Amino acid sequence: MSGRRNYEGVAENSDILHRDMLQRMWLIRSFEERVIDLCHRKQLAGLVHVGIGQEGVAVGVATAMGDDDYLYGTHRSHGHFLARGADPNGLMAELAGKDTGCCRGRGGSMHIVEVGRRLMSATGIVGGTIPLALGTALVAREEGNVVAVYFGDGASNTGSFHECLNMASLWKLPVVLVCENNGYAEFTPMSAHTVVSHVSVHGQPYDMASQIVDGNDTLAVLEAARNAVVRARDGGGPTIVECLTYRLRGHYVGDPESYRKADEVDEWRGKDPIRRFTSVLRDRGAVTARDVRRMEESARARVEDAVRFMQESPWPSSASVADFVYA
Amino acid sequence: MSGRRNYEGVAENSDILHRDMLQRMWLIRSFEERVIDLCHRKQLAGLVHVGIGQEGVAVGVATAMGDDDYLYGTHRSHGHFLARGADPNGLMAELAGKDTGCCRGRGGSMHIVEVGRRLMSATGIVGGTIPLALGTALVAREEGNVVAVYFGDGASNTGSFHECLNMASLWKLPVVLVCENNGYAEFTPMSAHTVVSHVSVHGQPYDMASQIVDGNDTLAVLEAARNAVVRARDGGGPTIVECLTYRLRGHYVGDPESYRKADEVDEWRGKDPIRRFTSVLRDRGAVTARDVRRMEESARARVEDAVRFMQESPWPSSASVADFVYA
Amino acid sequence: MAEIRYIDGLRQAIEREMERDTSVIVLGEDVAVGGPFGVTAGLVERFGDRRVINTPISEDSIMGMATGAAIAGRRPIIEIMFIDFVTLAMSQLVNHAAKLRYMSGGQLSVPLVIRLQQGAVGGWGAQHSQSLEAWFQHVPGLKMVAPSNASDALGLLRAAIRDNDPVLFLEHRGLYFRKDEIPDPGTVPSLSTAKIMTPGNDLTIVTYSKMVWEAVAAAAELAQRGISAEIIDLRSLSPLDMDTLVRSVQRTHHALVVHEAVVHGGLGAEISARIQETAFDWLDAPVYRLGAPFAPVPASPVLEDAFVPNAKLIVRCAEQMIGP
Amino acid sequence: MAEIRYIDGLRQAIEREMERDTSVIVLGEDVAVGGPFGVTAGLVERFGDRRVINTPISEDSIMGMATGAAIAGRRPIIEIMFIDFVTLAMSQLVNHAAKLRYMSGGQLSVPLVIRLQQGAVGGWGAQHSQSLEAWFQHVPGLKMVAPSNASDALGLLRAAIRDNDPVLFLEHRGLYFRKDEIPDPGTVPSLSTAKIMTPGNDLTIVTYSKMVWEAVAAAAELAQRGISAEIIDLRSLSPLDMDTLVRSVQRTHHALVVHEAVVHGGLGAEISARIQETAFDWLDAPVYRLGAPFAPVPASPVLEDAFVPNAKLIVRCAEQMIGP
Ligand SMILES: Cc1ncc(C[n+]2csc(CCOP(=O)(O)OP(=O)(O)O)c2C)c(N)n1
Ligand SMILES: Cc1ncc(C[n+]2csc(CCOP(=O)(O)OP(=O)(O)O)c2C)c(N)n1
Ligand SMILES: [Mg+2]
Ligand SMILES: [Mg+2]
Repeated sequence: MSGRRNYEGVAENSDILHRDMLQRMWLIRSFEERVIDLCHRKQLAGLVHVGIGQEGVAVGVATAMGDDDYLYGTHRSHGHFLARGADPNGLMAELAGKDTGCCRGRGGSMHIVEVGRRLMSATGIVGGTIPLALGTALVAREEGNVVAVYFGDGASNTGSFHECLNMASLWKLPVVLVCENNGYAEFTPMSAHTVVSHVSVHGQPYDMASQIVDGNDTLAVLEAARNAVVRARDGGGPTIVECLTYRLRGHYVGDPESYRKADEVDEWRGKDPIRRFTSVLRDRGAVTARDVRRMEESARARVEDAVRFMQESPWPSSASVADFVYA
Repeated sequence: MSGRRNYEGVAENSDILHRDMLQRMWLIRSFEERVIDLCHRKQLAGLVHVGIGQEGVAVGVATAMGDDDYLYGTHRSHGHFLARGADPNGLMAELAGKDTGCCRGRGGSMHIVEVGRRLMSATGIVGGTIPLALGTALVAREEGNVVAVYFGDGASNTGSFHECLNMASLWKLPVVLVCENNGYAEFTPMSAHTVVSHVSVHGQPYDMASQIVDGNDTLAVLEAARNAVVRARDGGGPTIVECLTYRLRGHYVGDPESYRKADEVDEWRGKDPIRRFTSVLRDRGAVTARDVRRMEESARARVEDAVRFMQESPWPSSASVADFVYA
Repeated sequence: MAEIRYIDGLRQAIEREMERDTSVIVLGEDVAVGGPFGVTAGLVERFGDRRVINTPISEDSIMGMATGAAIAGRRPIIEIMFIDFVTLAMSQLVNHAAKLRYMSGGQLSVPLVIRLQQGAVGGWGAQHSQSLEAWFQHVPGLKMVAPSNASDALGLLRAAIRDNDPVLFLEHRGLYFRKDEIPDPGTVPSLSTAKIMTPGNDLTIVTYSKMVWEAVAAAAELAQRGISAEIIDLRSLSPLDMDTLVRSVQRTHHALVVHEAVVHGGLGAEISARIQETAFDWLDAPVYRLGAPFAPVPASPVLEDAFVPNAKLIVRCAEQMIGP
Repeated sequence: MAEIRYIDGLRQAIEREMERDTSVIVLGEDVAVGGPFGVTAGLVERFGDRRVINTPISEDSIMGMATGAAIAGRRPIIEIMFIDFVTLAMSQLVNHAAKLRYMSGGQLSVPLVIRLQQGAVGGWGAQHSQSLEAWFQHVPGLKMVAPSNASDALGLLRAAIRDNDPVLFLEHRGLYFRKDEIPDPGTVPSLSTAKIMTPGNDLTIVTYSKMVWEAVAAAAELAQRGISAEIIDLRSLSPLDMDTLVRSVQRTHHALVVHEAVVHGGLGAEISARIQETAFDWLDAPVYRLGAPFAPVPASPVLEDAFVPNAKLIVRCAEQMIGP
C-alpha cells in the first residue's frame, strides 16, 4: 500500500484493482480515526479537518488518474493525498509538526504537499487551489497530463471558482474539477448558502461538461473521474465531477456539531462508502470477509507505523524557523 | 432638464415622457462630446471614459426608476448619472477637479456621487459597485425601494459578480443588474474573454429572471427595466437586464483603438440610439425636426452653462487636501 | 465588578448596541450559529435574519455589501473570521469602504465595523495565524483597534459600532477565553486612547493585543531585576495616541515596541520612527522592536513557539537596552 | 550607449528573457494588444498565445494561475495593470505565492514576477494612483523592486525574471516615457542592491522610483545653498540594502527618506526605524520622512500637486535638518 502505484497491465475493473481501492479506503479511514484520537490526546496540534465518510471520492478520483497527473486538495485533504499514494509516515509527522513531516513541519494539516507524487498542495483558503490547478494545467497540457482539483459546496460561492470556470472553458484546460458536495460549508447547510440545487449547474453557462455522481459509490466516482480524465487528456477541456457525499464527523476535530441532527448523521452512516464498496466486492466474490478483516488490520498496522515514526521523529530546530522562506 | 424629474401624472408611454427622454439623451451626448473636446484642450484631466452610443441604456433605465430608488454606476457613468438628473454643473466641475464639483474635486470622472439624487457612486474598480448595490438593497427592501447597478460584459468575469448573483438570489434582493454589453472589455472582445454568448446566462444557475434587449432601442430598454423594477419592488427579487450596445468612441479618451475595425464602428454608428429613437418619435408624430433641433441646441446650451460654471469655479485649496478623510 | 470572558465582552457589545440602535446589523459566514468561536451565538434568534445575515463564502462581496448598507444608513458589523481571509476583501475595504467619504467630498459616511480574528496560536499554520495590522494603518480612511482584555473588548467594540468611520476590530484568538473585570455598563470609552497598564520609569514598552500580557509578565520579572518598565497598551492602532507614548518616553528615555507581527514593516516601524522624530533628544538608546522573524507562521508547535515573541525575550531585550 | 524609454526597457527585458528561456510566459488583462501603455505590444505575435495569455478580468485567479504555473516549472510574468487592483489578488499573492515554498518545507519554488504600475499622475483619482509597496515589504516570501530609470527597468526586470522567488515589480506610470541610457545588454544586475545616484556629505536622502528625480533636482538646488546631499536610489524595496544606507548615514549623520506613498506606515517607517537601530550614535538629527499626507489620492490636479512630495519640499526639509 505504499510506493508508486502502477496500474499498467491491471485490467480496468479487475478485482485486483478494486481490492487495492478498498485497501486504500481503509488506510484513509484508519489514518483519520487515529488522527482524531491523537488530537484528543494532544499529540497533534493545529486545526484539523477529517474526511471520514468521503473516502469513496478520494479513492475513486485517485484511481482514475495517471502517475504523472497533478492533484490539488483543500483544507480536508489527508484522504485525497493518501489515496494517491502519499507516504503516511510523512503525513502523520507533518500533522505533528515534526522535522520529518512531508513539509518539514512548516505546513500542517491544511498545507500538505508531496511534490514527488505530484500532490501539489492543499490549502486553508476555501477555493484557493482552483486557480493554482488552472495554472498547472497550462503546463500539463503541454505534457499530455491532467490536473485534478478538489473543492466543496461552500467553495462554489467564492468568486474565484467562477473566474476559473470561465478561464478553464475559455482555454479548454485539462482540468478535472472535483466537487465534494457534502451539503455543508462549515456549519451552514447548502440551502442556506445558495439557491442552487447542484454545484455542477454552475458549469452550464460555459457549456462545461459535468456529471453528478453518488460520492459514496466508489465505482461510480471512478467511472465519472475516468471520463473526465480522458476528456481532459484528449483536449476536450474541463469537467465538473460533482460527488454527493457527507462528512460523518464534525467540520473540524472538536466541532460540537450543534448545527445538524443526529438522525441525519445516522442516515448517512448507513451509506458509509467503505461498507458499500465492501458489499459490492463481496457480492461479486472479489473479497471474502477475511480479506476485509485483513485489509482493515493491515491499514491499522500501517497507521501505527506512521504514528511510531511520527513519535520517534525529531522536532525541527527552533533556529530553523526562518528557513525555506526564499530560494 | 434639471431639478427633480417627477413622472407622476405623466402617462407611461406618453409623448411628453418620450420627448423628455430624448432630451436627456441629447444632454448626455452633448456633455460627453464636450468632455472629449475639453480633454483634448487639457482643460480636463484624469482617466475619462465616455459612453457615447450607449445613451439609450442610461435613459431607458433611469426613466424606469422611482425618485427614491438608488443607482450605482461604473467607470463610465456620466450618462448614467445625467440620465437620472445629476446636475451637469457639478459633474463638469468634478471632472475638472474644481471645488464646486459634486465631490468637491476629490472624486473625478470615475468616482462621481450625488447622494441627493441617490446616485450612490461610480467606481474605478470593474464590478466594484455590484456588492455595494446589494448592501444598499438590504436597506431599500425595508423602504420599498429598488437599487439599480450597471456593469459591463468585462465585469461578468469578475468573481464578485458571481458572488453577488448568488447572494441577490438567495435573499431575493430588490436589485436590477443592468449589463451594458458593449462587446469589449477595454481592448479585448467578448469572444476572447469568455465562451459565454450572453452575460445574462450567468443568472440561469440561480433561476434569476433575465432579459436580453437591444440596448440601442431606448424604449425596449425602458420596458425591460420597468419589468425588472416592478419585480424587485414587488418582492420578486433580482433581474439581469442585458442591454446589447456598443461604445462608439474608444475605451478611454485618448484610446488609439488599434483593436477594432473602422467597419465595425461604422456599422454601429448606423444604429446610433439617438438617431433611432428620434425616428421612432418622428414617425409617430411625437416630435418634429424642429423640436429635435431645439433639443440638441438646448442640450448644447446647457452643457455650455456647465462648462462656464466649471471654468469660473475656484480650485479646492491645497490646504484642504486631507479633508473628508474621517467624519 | 463582574468578571467576563473576552468573547463575552464581544457578544455583549454587539447585543447592547443592537438593542440600542436598530440600524446595527451583523453579516458574516456562519454568524447564525455563532461562528467558529460562538461570538455571535444567539443573535439571529433574538434579532432575526434581516439583522443577522449568515453569508456564503464571498469575502470581497460581503465587505462591499456591508459598505453599501453603511452608506445607506445602516451600521454593519461584518465578521471576516480569520484576518487571513481579509486578503480576499481588500479591494472593497481599501478601494471603497476606506475612500468613499473622501471620494464623495464628504457626501457619504461609512459607519462600519470589520471584526477580524488573528494571532499565532495552536499551530493553525501560515494561512490562519497572520498578523496583518500594519497594512491597515497605511490606509487613510480606516481606523483600527485591538483590545487586550475583556473590558476593552466590550468597551471598544461598542465605541467602534458608534463611530462613523470604518473601524477594523482586531480580536486575538489567544485571548478569547481570558477573563477580566468589566466596568460600569454605562461607559463607552474613547476609541483612540492608549492606556498605561503598568507605570514605570526606566523603559517604555509599547504593545497591544495579546503581547500586553507578555509585557506585563516581563515587567514583573524586570522589577525583580531592578528595572522599572512602563507598559503602554496602545488599544488604538490607527490613529496612534502619540501623546501618551511620547510623554512616557520623555520620562523613561527608552522605548521598546513589541508585537506579534513580523518585525519588518510592522506597526513597530511606524511607532519607532514617530518616537524618534518627536522625542529624539530624550532617547538614551535607539527604539528597539520585538516581533516575529521574517517568515510565514509555521505550523509546528516548536517552531510557532520560536516564532512568537514572549516575556523572556522582552526581559532580555530590556536588559540589553538599559545595560547592567 | 543607446537611449531608450523606460517602457522600452520593460519590453526589451521581457522579450530577451522570453527568447532566452521558453519557460517564461506572460499573463494579464489586455496583454495581447500591449495593455494600456503598450508594454507587451507585439509579444503575442512573436511568442504565440500559449506564452502570452490574454486573461479576463479575474485578478485573484490570474495570480493563482501564475503561481500554479510557477510551481510546475514556468516563469510567469503577470501584469496587474494598476497596483490598486492587486487588492483583488492579495489572497493568492500573500497566502499562496509568498508562502508555498515555506509551507512545503522547500519542496515548491515560485519563480514569479508580478508587474504593477503605480503612482499619482494626471488626476486619475483614488483608485488608480495608490502606492501600496509598504504592504508587501511586510510579507515574508516576497521580494520587491522599483526601478527609477530605463536602465534599471531593463536590468532589474531581467533579474526578477531569473529569480526563483516571487518578485513584485513596481513601475511608475510617470516614468514610462522617460529616456535613459542603457548599459551593455549582456549584464544583468543584482536584484537587491541600492545605488548611490549623487554622492554627498551632509545628508543622505533615501528614495526610489519617481521620487529619485525629485531628490536629484533637490540635491542640485541644495548644492547651490551649500548643502551636499547624497542620493540613494534603493531600487530593491525588499530586501533593503541596509549596508549601503548605513554606510552613507555614518558619513552624513543625517537621513531623510522620501517616497510618494502616504508617510504613515510607509516604507519610510521601516527605513527610519532600521537606520536609528543600527546607526543611532551617528545621527545628528532624527531620521525624517517625506511622503503623502494621510488621505486617499485626490483627483483634482491642484490637490494631487499638494499631495505628491516634490523637490521644493525636499529642499525645505533638508535645510531644516541641517540648520542654517
Ligand atoms: C476564503 C475562506 N473563507 C472562509 C474560510 C473558513 N472556512 C473553512 S472551511 C469552510 C467551509 C468550506 O465548505 P466546503 O467548501 O463545502 O468544504 P467542506 O468543509 O465541506 O469540505 C469555511 C467557511 C476559509 N478557510 N477560507
Ligand atoms: C478590477 C479591475 N481590473 C481591471 C481594471 C481595468 N479596466 C478598466 S475598464 C476595464 C474593462 C471593463 O469592461 P466592461 O466591464 O465591459 O466595461 P466597459 O468598459 O466596456 O464599459 C478594465 C479591464 C479595473 N478598472 N478594475
Ligand atoms: Mg461542504
Ligand atoms: Mg464592455
